[in-house]
Amino acid sequence: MSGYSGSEPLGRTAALEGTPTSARSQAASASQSHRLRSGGLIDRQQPLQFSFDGKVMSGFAGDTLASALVANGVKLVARSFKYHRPRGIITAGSEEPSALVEMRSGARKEPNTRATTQELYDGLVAQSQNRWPSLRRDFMSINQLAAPIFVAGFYYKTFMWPAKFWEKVYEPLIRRAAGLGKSAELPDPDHYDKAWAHCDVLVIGGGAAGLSAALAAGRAGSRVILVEEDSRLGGRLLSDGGEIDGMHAEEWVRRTTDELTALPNVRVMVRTALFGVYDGGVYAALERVNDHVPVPGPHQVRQRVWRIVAKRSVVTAGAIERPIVFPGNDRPGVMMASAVRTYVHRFAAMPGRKVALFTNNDDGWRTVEAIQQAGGDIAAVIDPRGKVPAEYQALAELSDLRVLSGGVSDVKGGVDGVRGVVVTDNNGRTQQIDADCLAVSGGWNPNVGLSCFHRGRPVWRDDIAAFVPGDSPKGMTTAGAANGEFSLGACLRDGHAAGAAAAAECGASGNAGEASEAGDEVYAISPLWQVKAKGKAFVDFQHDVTASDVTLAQREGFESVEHLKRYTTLGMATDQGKTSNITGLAIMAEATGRTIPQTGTTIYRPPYAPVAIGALAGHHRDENFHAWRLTPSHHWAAARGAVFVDTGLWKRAQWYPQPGEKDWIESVTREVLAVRNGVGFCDVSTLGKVDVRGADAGTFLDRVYINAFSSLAVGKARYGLMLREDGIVMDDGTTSRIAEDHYFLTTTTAKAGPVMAHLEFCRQVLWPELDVQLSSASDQWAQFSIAGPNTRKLLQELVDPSEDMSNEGFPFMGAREVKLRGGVTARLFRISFSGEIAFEISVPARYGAAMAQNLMIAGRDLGVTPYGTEALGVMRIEKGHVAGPELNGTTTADDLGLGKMMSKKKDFIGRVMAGREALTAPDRQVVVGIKPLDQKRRLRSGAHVLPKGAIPGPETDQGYVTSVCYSPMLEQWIGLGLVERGRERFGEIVRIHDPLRNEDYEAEICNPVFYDPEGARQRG
Amino acid sequence: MVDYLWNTQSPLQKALVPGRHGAAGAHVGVTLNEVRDIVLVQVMARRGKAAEAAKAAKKLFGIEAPATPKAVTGKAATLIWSGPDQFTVIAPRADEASQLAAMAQVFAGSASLSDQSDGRCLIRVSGPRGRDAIAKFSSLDLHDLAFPVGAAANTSVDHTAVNLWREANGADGHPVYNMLVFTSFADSLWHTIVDASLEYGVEAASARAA
Amino acid sequence: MRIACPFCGERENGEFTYLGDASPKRPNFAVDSGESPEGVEDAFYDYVYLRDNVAGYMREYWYHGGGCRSWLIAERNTVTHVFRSVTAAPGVGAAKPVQAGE
Amino acid sequence: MKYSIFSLAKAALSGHKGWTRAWRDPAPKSHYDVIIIGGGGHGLATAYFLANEFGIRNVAVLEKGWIGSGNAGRNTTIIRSNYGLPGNTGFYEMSMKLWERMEQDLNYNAMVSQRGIINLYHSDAQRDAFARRGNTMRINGIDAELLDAVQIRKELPFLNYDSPRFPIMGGLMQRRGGTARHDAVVWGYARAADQRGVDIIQNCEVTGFVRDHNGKITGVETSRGKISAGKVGMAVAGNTSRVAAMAGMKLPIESHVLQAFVSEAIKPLIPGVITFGAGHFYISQSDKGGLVFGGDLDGYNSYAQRGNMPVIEDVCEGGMAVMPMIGRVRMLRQWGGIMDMSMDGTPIIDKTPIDGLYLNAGWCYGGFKATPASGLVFAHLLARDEPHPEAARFRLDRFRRGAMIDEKGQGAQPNLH
Repeated sequence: MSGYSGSEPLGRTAALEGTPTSARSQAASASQSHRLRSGGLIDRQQPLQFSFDGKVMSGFAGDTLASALVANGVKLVARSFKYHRPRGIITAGSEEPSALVEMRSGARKEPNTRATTQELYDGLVAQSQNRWPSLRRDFMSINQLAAPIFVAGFYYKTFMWPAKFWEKVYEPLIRRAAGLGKSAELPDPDHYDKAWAHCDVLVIGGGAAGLSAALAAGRAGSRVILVEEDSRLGGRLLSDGGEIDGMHAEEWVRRTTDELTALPNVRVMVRTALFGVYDGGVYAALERVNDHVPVPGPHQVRQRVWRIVAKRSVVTAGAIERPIVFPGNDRPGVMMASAVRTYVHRFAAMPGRKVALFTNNDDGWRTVEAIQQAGGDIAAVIDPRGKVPAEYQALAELSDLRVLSGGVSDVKGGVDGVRGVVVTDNNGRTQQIDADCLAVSGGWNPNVGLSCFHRGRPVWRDDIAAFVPGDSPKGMTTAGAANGEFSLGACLRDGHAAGAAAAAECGASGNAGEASEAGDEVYAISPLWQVKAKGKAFVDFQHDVTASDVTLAQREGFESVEHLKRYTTLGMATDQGKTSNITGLAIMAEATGRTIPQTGTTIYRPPYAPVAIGALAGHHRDENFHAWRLTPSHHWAAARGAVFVDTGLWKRAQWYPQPGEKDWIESVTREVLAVRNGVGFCDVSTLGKVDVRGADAGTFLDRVYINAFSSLAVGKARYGLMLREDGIVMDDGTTSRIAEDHYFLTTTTAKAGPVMAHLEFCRQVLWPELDVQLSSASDQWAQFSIAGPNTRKLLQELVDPSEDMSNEGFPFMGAREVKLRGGVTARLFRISFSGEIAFEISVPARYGAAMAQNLMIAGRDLGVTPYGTEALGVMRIEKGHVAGPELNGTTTADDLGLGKMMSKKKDFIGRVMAGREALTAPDRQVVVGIKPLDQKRRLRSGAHVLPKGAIPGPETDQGYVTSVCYSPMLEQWIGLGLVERGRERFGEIVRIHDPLRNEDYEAEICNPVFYDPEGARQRG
Repeated sequence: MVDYLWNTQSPLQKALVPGRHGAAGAHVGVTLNEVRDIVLVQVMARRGKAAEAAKAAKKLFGIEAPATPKAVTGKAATLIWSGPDQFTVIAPRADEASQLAAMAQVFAGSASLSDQSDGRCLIRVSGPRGRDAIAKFSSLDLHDLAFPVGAAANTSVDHTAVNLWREANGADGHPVYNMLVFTSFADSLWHTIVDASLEYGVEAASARAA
Repeated sequence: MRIACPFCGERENGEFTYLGDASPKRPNFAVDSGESPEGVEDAFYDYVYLRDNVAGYMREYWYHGGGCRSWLIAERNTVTHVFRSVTAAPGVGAAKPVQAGE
Repeated sequence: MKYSIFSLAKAALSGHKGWTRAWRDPAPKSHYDVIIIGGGGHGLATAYFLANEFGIRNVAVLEKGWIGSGNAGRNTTIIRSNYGLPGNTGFYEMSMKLWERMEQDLNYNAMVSQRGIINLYHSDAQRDAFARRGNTMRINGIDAELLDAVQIRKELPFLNYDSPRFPIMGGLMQRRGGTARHDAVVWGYARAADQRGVDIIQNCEVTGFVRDHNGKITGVETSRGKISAGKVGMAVAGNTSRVAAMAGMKLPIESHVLQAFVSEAIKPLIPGVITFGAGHFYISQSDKGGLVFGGDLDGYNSYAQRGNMPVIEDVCEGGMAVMPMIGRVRMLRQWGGIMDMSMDGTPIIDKTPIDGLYLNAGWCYGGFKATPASGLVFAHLLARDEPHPEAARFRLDRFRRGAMIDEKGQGAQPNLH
């Protein structure tokens, strides 16, 4: 197309900038057929190359992808969701419903990016999406032939026969056809992080009202944050110009920006879109740190999510111009009037040479001036109101403007855009007007979304035929166009007042100064939602929802706006209906004979604009998914080649493989045998440790444990079991008495946190009269379990010779401080999980690595062996000690065979509820031992227990295997299980049924204590 | 008979790599220090004995124990509020046994003490961009007005409890923040702090408390 | 959501753990007091399981475990999430309550 | 009008002017044999089964807003029957069987899609718990497979198998699990119930109960006047306590908010439903192309139907841990539903101590998948005055007796279930 080559005498007479000089930028300009020769907020000294669908084009720094495409005369940029109709650029902002492209490639491929918000950079690569094989020739557009069938909700009415076909045939087809862009299929290589910011006043949106609000609040002395989603401040001022305080709007923006950035108490954040409003004044915003460059630099993030805590917020997010529904309103080249002005004025790019304007309000008329100033022609102005607004009469006469009173009833053209506009005037006569661009304005919708995120309902205002904010979230006010104030003067005053008030409410006492001044242009509108004529007229451009879909939904009873939305998918596309919701409900209101406020809006939901999932995860990825915890001997164990596992947050050594061992079972078996026949040690520092102090510490523990602790002698340890208040076992562990008023309590690794919170609850809420102080000592101590017949020998090496380590001097369940050789004092507890003579020894964490080293030295001649959690697990199963799999949150003390521990003499947490009938029923599943009859057979956890020979079914399912191991002592696989009436069934042969793993075999139920049932070894 | 050596090991043994990391350039944005060899004792007033405990603190350290989230420095120790009727005493480790004994004696009857010298790791964050780095992992408002020198807070980082307080500005005139983190979490949180600081340029080091 | 801890000031709710309704009181129960086991079980059943679950202001327990480790009692509106008050549990710190129990 | 491709084509000729209301908009009658409070999936399904299975057609469903406006319209559309405890296993499998014939029963395409659901495991302990559950399923005749990482990789190659923290070791797969179009389920039951004579009355809020001198409930007060009834059934999950309070009842239930999220529509990426085992994250992809995902409860009592930031972050962290290629896909919408959290994580379907009042509640976040079975067993209870065998364990008195059905073993703390 001819377009605007540099030679043609076009371009604003009063150019804002000088003409380009460098050769490269001249070449660039030449290729940009629709670029004005001068003007615009672009840097012609910085030409940028980019490609769209493989075609290389150029633009300038300051362009968006959309403005660059406009400048290059590109009209067709996308295909619609359902009918694959050709679509162009409709808006110039984040409300864009149509111009979605696939950005970048490979692992950085990014679907559904709005060309209207993507800043241009050198080397930008974009593709159109949802078309095959090409954008111009899209095979899927045959869908349009089936359009008569593809009405709203059609799929609910068909695809039902034959039933099997849904998954096999229909759905795969539908799925393939649906969706828009393609997501990357490789891990996102970019980094993200999140940060916190705090302020008194958060100003959301940096247009006239926002700048005015931020300035007032800033001058008053409050802490202000101003966020703007665009790459620069100014909002509509960058597109519509105007005069403020006697200066050009762009100059005012420049000065205001300078003053704001100079204020130490004001923080200005551009490229930062506010997307959520949460409780307690927490706001969420996305900063696009590096989306305007090809790849983030070293140590740089791509995007950053901000959580902004603000005492007050002022929403100055402006308004969104709304389309009018008429046949062909989706043709490439049909554009919102405000967008046309933005491309012409801000980007010096002409959407068309002959522009027709269709408006039902005065504001749309600004477009006439904008186009004429840029040297374009106004083909005609179509205004259903039938008369030229007073402000524009002079202009209309001067340029003897063709003004038609009526509406657009069709748009002629093809994939390359608009060629003509058919107008039906108010007397029903139709005529066609030659035009290559149609600018449309149906009026403005204040941006009420943010103010409705707490489910507040907006309020209808007849004078502007639009909704304005109703009851906003606590601490939020709205000003300017977002508040329905459409004149520049009013925006400045309203913003200033809101900013000053918010600052004052935060206690700022400074002088907010005076509001800047500008004219109060008239905004008159007579609502026009739809021009009824033959042909597809679109309400939701992205989801292809037409006016007739809305009326069909009404006929079928989907009259509630929420039903309308869900039945037609109106407003559910990636723009969340920013340009379609209000229009859709207006058409529904007319169809049902209700008013628009009666019809109401759907619920506004965050995020205001879509947010990358990677940004919301931030730094918490891969190894940083969650924090991790290391034991004091971690690095020592790592150096010995231990195999670690993440359990909860802890990294724990599972076993220490040795050269030549073929699998973990071999390593673990070696470790177990080393302990049973000699001595070994294991880092058990992960156990929760709590110092319980105070005069009433004993009484306190009597109430939290089912057994007594006030009776425990100083220097002794005791195994304790605690219940939840509902009578189910919560946790277990040994607790020892260090002094009259000091107990040292241990918990399982998994429950350390919850138990501490529970103990504090008991102390602070249930029994505040008790003198008890609690402190977590979990990280203070490196704790090792030393076990095996040679334990005493090893310890005699390590402890000071003055310590009596004999069976009498340090009896079973003894607990006291001992001096170690080399001058360190340790806490020593004679308790056994393994069933061998065993001690747990604690030293301050700083000595953890040294302790592991010294245990190796002390036990060198005894063949001391470090062992991991697997060997620990094997030995506890051999001894029938319960652990996590048995303490599963549904078992009682009696289920675990510990019922006898329950004191009859006192109240304790869980005592009463534990007595309920179903928790004391004789047929409960209780802990037993399980041995496969075939000694070669590997027993597996999760296998179920049935009576011998029983047919599997709910009524024969009597329990399951909870924990298993290969027992080196019994030389076969053994396990613990929870089995109905188990304790009465020792010796019974049962069926082990494991259909998941195709295993079925017989086993014997036995005493859970497989090894040394008399417990002679641990006492010896 | 061999004699046993009891070398101590820092929880940052592997994590802390001394020197410069992250963004190159003339200026270091964030300075990170591990402060080693401290004595750390949690002091919890006994039931109904808050006043006595405060008196005892005054006697031993010559200052009022903090009753609100603050850090106060007295004779040979800094007292950091760590909860209602409790505070943490932190001092450079000299003669540890007698340091602990002195406290045990003074607070006998009025407070329970819990030695946490090995339970916590002290990390100091300073430099011109220190506050910006902290803003990435802490939800606290560290603005001068909200968190002046001497302010303290018990808070969470990466879902784990941290005591954070601000001491006098550094020689460079920038704020200095101290973070007490649980020993077992130190390796993890150190990485978090470094990651948050890389874009500003980091200088990492380790030193004895003084 | 932000919670104003009476000791630490306003903090992110991530620092707190929620327990629930603070209205039910744990029955004081003395062994061998002659109370019918049935009656005692009924009382505990009510305490452990039954909730008013009000839509509106509710007294509830929050634990500032990621902060000063105090158990707090908040009045919060379950419809708007607005807090009316946050106070300390009776046995916070070294406080000596006038009467025993909750 | 019967729905089919033919009726659709026929209607197309007349520009679809011929379609009539999918369900009538009747004024409330003065009396019904049964009144169901709550026009969600469960209430409408109950009405459908009352009319279809038990021949009780003088039934009204009272909905305070628009039907499906509660959790039926704000869930993540997952259907499955992979439960492990007696009581749940049989009930949810009965529901799955009803899903499998729903469209033919209702003559409505609810897009029931059995693309499979897999629960990933990342530790031996988790594998053992899944093995126990999977075997329970198999013993009850339900399909279940325990897959190792190699097998899963063949089907879901894009997952992050080698995560440095919680690598994927395997998963429990139920191939008959999947999703259904939640709104369509509501509309399908509404249309089918309406065709069988049930009155569906929208914008009709129950404000109180009418009782006779014996205290028996004989009707309800509503925003559209008093309506008498032989029996009144509550199916108002999320608001159960509020309605029960009108009858002076206190229940073992708390209301909690559960958030859900959907991404922008993208081309097919994920075949079925995937749940991450080392964090709070599960995900599927809708036929429209949006990734539908969710996580844990916000954790405090709430009636607000909206959530807060920490859970959004937690969920997305889980997403990036298990499938880091969705990093650049954008979250489009977030919303919250009010879960009727019972004290053991399991529903309550029973007569109440009050004569004439019947309870269907405590669905926690399992309500959607239960919709058809819940309707059938509640209809059974209302029609026969005795529990359906498959719901015999969902009694109200189980808490007092100590017969909780606690799949997660968390006890009487709803926010942990």
